Amino acid sequence: DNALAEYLLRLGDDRLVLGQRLAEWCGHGPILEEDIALANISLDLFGQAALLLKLAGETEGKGRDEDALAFLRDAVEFRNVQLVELPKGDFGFTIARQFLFDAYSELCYAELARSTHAELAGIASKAHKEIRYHLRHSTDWILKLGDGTPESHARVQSAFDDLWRFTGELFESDDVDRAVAEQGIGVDPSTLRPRWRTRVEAVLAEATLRVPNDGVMASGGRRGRHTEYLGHMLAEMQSVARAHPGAQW
Amino acid sequence: DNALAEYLLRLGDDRLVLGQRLAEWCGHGPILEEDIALANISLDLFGQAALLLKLAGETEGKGRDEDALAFLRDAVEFRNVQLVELPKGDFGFTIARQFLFDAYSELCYAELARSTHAELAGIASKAHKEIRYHLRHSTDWILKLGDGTPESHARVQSAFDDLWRFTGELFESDDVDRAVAEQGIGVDPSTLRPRWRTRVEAVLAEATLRVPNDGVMASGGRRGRHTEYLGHMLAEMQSVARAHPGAQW
Amino acid sequence: SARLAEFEARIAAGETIEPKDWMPERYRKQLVRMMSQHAHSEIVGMLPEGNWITRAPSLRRKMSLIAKVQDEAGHGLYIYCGTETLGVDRAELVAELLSGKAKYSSIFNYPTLTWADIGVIGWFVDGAAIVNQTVLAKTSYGPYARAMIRICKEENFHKRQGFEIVATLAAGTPAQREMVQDAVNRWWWPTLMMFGPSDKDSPNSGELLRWRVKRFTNDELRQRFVNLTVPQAQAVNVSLPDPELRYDAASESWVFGQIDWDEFWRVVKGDGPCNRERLAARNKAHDEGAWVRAAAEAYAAKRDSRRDA
Amino acid sequence: SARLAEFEARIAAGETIEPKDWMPERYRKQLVRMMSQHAHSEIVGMLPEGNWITRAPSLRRKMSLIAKVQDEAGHGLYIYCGTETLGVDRAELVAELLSGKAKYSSIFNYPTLTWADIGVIGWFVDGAAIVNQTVLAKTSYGPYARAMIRICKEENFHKRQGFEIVATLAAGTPAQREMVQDAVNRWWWPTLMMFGPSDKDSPNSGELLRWRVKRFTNDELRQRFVNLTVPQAQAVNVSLPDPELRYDAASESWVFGQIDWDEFWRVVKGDGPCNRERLAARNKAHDEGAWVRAAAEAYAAKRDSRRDA
Repeated sequence: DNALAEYLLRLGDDRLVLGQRLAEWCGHGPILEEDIALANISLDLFGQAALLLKLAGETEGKGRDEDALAFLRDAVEFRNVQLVELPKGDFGFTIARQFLFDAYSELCYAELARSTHAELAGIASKAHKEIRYHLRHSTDWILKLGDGTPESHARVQSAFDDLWRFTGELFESDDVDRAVAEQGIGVDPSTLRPRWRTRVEAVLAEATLRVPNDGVMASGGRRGRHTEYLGHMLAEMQSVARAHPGAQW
Repeated sequence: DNALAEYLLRLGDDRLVLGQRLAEWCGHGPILEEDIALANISLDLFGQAALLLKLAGETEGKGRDEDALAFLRDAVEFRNVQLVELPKGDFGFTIARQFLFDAYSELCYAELARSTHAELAGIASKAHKEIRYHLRHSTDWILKLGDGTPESHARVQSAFDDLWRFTGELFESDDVDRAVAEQGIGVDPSTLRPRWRTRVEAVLAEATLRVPNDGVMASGGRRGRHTEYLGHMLAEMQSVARAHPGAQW
Repeated sequence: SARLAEFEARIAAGETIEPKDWMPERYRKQLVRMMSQHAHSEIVGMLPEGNWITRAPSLRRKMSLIAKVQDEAGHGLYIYCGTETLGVDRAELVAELLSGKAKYSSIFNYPTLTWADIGVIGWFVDGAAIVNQTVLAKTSYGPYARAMIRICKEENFHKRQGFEIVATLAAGTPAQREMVQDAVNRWWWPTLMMFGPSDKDSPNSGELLRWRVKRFTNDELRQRFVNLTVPQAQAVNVSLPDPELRYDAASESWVFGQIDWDEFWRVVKGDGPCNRERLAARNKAHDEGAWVRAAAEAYAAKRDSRRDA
Repeated sequence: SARLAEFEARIAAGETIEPKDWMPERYRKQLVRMMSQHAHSEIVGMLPEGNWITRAPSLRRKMSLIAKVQDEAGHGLYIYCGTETLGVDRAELVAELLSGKAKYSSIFNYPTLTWADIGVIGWFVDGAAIVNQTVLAKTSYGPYARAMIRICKEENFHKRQGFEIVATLAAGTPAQREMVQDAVNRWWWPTLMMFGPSDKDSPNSGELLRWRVKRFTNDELRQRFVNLTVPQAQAVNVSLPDPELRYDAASESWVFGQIDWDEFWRVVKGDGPCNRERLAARNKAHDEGAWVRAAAEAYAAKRDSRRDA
């Protein structure tokens, strides 16, 4: 099933790429506790990505496993939203991005846990437990940074301002999304937007932050049209695997 | 001839890696004229590297051409000094590194132009003309930055302080160097040090800069023991070539 | 006025206008606008291609690409000098670029995503630039016309190199063929937009044509580019992403589909894929270079005062 | 004194000392020194391995590596808490690390240059740590001994994973085999140095042994590690870079060559390959995190004052 394979790639790639960005913090966090927390979240995301990409490969039926999909595709073959590929920035940027994604992902998994596709439902159900912890973690930090010092407020507000135009893509839906939604397998992302918006508005308000205006939204990741950042990230990520074609690790 | 192939690799790798670091400035220089100048120097270094690596591959006789040597070796197989692989830093760091290298390389090529190895002598003779321009360019900037503003003075002094411990490696000599020197093919780098030191001292004095103290010097590049920076640089540099084994470009 | 009539007569007679000559203020302004946009485009244009210098897959290609980007810097410098003949300072123009006030070619607000983009940019983007500039080389303002002649020569070389990269990929492995086709799909339409809005939406054109600042309309130049490029695409066996593309025997032209003008205006207005990143990159380079420029000035001042002493 | 005699008697009887117990100041200081060095080593040790997280060649290996580095952060945190039972604050210890005053294991001043280093570090470095820590798990200070039991369990897991990576590479392609042999060549001698100077140059050891802060000498532990590791190397067919290595039947031990103590002291004194880079990385993380820590404090203060209001 082409639409399902494509849909699973999108789910898997979002988490793979975001996991990689979070992993860049390892050993460089602002406090030891955050080194641990970000590594933990990154680990969960890679775990979800591995399961989703494995299923995508099986569904596609061309003999590609999760590693082939992660390490042997070029940037234009990736299907993640641009939001997750942006460089990690400062801690405020990383946390703001994480919060925006977690709030979306929590809603997404809650629906997918009821998928008619048993395997996907299983993955989503387990991932939903993980994402609830992630969302609590990022929400806590948005409150601390937004309502902390003037500097932290300014930094995290500026992060939201920069990130906002990348949020539209999370809720785009096309034929692929509608096809899997109609089959009861996937969720049409556009249906998640109102609840996401409500949640984000509530947290930002509590954090004394301003919700940025909706302007022209970035788009293209789902069709392989990425920012220039993704290619550099993949060059690094795939370097060892690419240097040794066919090797086992 | 094993020693000669190894010697040529060292010469070629120094220039390849430094060329790559300079190329990172392209489009990001402090003034347009410097974008042009650094690109020009980078281009010369890549040109020299290509000729030297080609000759290294032919001498080695295992069928590796300059591209195979540049794009299909791992960090531990590179033979450059660590000096050239350090990240580009600010403009002051780049220029200070360049000056230290140019002053060495000019002396090296002047000797190699008289090599009994006709092909190497030819490469060195042409490269010597290029390097004289490079050295003039970096010397000019050392004067401007050293004797410019307090900020520029502090920045370039700090660059020399950080770089100094990487200069020892330029003048190390081992069996390889001595073997090619005895045959009249290569130059024993240790013999260049006094002249290099005189030149560097003179320029730093004129630039109102202090020559750092000789402490414990970094070492290892000639034996493939590099800093962690080289691997990241190569991951990026080799990414496309590695992703398409056997392809023509 | 009499001066205007004389000016227009000289142009009609095919003479070039030189810096010391009288010219209408609107002519001067138009030229400053065009030349500075052109210079800015060269400078910003270094970024998308520069993005692949560190990853070029062979030493030969890496050197060609560095040389190309270096040429672009040189063109920028050369044209900025040209604007100085019209009494406008480079620093002033650069400040306008950095503040986001000045425009540059929208094509550079698209990202370079694979190595094939480097080939396709050379082929398409330099190809389109040549179509524009060959005409500008006969523009009425002497310094600009002469700059265009020199620049065009180099752009021709870049275009040939780009096409050679495309041809190599198109004859390469399946992955390389896919890569180049994908790049062609992404760059085709934005390249057609490089010629600017359709004539019916381009109000300036009448006067510019009369003064020979421009010599053909946007649509005429766009058609010329399409007619040149379609056979080249056929020669290397890549397809252009336009189902409506067809040869019209009557006009001896390739008829093409509808350009997405919404996208065009979105990118012009600052909401293209990379507008923010391009400006941010230029501003970062400028800001981080401030201490270097200050040092060079301070040193020059010290040297002068020592000389005078 | 009587208290000292009582203290030493308790230790001789195999009892553990707990935070509220009286202890000689020198004992307390030694423990703070050892525990903080251990904690610092865990923290700095995140860097060389963290250097390969972004490049791990499979998702499974990437996840294991992240989990390992995360465990190290956890160990660091856990041991810092242990030092607090001795009346020393974590912030104080971290400040000493950042200023370069505090020591940490020199092994982390060597660079990780290939993926194989990740396997070899797990095998050698965690292996050596286990030899040290298995003994420390019976150290006389209770909180440290208990921390060691828990940490040792995880280190054993890390060591197995490292050895598995090594075994996979050693059974892999020629390039993989070369890679792992090169890594073994680079890490073997620095790992032997992890056990500290030879007994004849290690003046502290007498008292530390009597107080059961240490329980074996450096040379005894080093020999134990060598005896454990040589057969493992043979099992995966990698050679250790020591031409003098030979089995001595009489002592049932592997006799090894001369350690380069000049290199050891050079690295200890700050001139190892990566000392500067490691400290710089920790300082950069700390400095860039200052505003985050300030925000967390300010927020907590606000929340408390709201609660009180």
